[in-house]
Amino acid sequence: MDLSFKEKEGKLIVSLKGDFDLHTAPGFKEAITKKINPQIRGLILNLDGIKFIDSSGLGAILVSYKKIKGLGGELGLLNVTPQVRRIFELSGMLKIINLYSSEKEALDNIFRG
Amino acid sequence: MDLSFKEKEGKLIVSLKGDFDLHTAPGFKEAITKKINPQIRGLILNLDGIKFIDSSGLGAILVSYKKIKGLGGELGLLNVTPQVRRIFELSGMLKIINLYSSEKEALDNIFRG
Amino acid sequence: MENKARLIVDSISENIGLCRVTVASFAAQLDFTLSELEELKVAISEAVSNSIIHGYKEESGKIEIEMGIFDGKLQIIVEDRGCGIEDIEEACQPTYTTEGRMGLGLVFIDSFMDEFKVESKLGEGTRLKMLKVPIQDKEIE
Amino acid sequence: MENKARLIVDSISENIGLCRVTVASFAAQLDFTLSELEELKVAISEAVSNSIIHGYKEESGKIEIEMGIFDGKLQIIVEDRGCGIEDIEEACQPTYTTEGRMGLGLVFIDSFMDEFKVESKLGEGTRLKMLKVPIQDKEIE
Ligand SMILES: Nc1ncnc2c1ncn2[C@@H]1O[C@H](COP(=O)(O)OP(=O)(O)O)[C@@H](O)[C@H]1O
Ligand SMILES: Nc1ncnc2c1ncn2[C@@H]1O[C@H](COP(=O)(O)OP(=O)(O)O)[C@@H](O)[C@H]1O
Repeated sequence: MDLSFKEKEGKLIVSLKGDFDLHTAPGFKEAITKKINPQIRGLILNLDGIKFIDSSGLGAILVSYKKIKGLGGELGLLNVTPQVRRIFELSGMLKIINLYSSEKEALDNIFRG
Repeated sequence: MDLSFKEKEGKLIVSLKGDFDLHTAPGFKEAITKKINPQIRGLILNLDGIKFIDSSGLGAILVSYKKIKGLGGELGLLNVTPQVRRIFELSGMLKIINLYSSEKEALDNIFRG
Repeated sequence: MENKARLIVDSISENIGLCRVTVASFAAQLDFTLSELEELKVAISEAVSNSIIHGYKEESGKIEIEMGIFDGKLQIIVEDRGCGIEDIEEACQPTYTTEGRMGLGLVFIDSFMDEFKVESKLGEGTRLKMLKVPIQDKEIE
Repeated sequence: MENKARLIVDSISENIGLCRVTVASFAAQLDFTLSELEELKVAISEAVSNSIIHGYKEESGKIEIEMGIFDGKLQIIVEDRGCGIEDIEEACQPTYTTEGRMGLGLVFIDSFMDEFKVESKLGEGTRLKMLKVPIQDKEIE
């Protein structure tokens, strides 16, 4: 899985590309831990490059959710493909995490405090 | 492998799509045998949909070459990808079979008798 | 048509993708939809991940995947010779996990496959037996 | 990193694509270029086709593919328990064939792999051992 990062309006946008599973989850968790700091109040994961995700990938996203919540921030998911969305639905995580369909929508709605 | 056929100017144009190997070669040979008749003097194989070819695929093309030659006709290959071209080169078949890069070029150059 | 294949891999996370790809390629001989093949991949991914993390606790070991096509049905068996599961019923509960994970692996397998059975013995290993039938063929029946 | 996997398939042409896909997916752990992976696929396809046509003469049998990564090198062994080859040197000659085929299979394997060895015994079977190293790593050496 490839990760790329950019910051906008104090929010960290991470684009993920590849397979998100037990093999790639540790690299994601490590990178997020390094990049997140108390200045960042919004984490936006762009998932349109994710070709595959399973419960290990979901688990890693949940970890990033807890991390940003712990700093008083919010997590949003961007460009979730139907296949990936289904896995999220089954997991119940959509009750706590919002989906957005454009970067602007995500930036406008996440942590406006 | 999927095959589709059309006739133009008395020539049979066959478009191949998929993997061309021991598994798919028999279907190709059978279809060519059915479709070729003494009225057809040119056989044009459009290979741009071929993702993979090995010596069994080459062998099947050689069979179709012999069949059309036996009827006094000619064989031409269309849109050969670099990967497939390399296999043809190694086999020495390019000494007897011509490559074309457009349907028009193939139609204009094959069996103008 | 009947067909069988078997894949045996070292128990390391590098091989999870390999297992998914191999099983999906084998399964493509039946008329599964793309979305069914995706479901199958998730099930395989969960099963193999479980063998790596829980079965072998990230120590070395072998994971065996048996693939079969019988009567138009796909049968997959994923087997490890790891620590085994003490209480299978409990393990299958949603969110039950012994490693601080999601506890959703077996739930996903159960929802994505048509039949699913766990056999396990403490100290001997775990064997997941799964069956999946293309939706097309289900409607004909 | 070391890694090993083994794929055992029924000797039917339906499984040739499966063998290619599995070996290419395993090999992708090394830094092979796309064109090197294509070469590898041709080699596997030829080896497995030979086992089906020549080794087992299209009768039933098992073909075993052993994949290994050692020292950044990919080692592949394709083995059948079919009829075996009488004269290995002759079999490796370009255009030599006993079945009215192209006689290019073993030639392709030899040109696409870095090392290639045939072991065979009449009545016992055939074992092709191949090695391939990513071009990148060759340049460093
Ligand atoms: N192959 C296995 N070997 C040993 N224990 C297992 C195996 N598979 C599952 N388990 C047990 O069942 C529990 C639930 O598994 P699962 O639903 O996949 O959730 P998770 O992997 O998130 O813990 C695991 O936490 C583990 O205790
Ligand atoms: N696995 C095998 N078992 C028995 N004979 C084999 C095997 N592989 C190759 N051979 C013999 O070697 C010959 C040359 O093989 P190859 O170069 O692949 O050409 P082809 O498959 O086109 O005949 C075959 O015709 C066959 O006689």
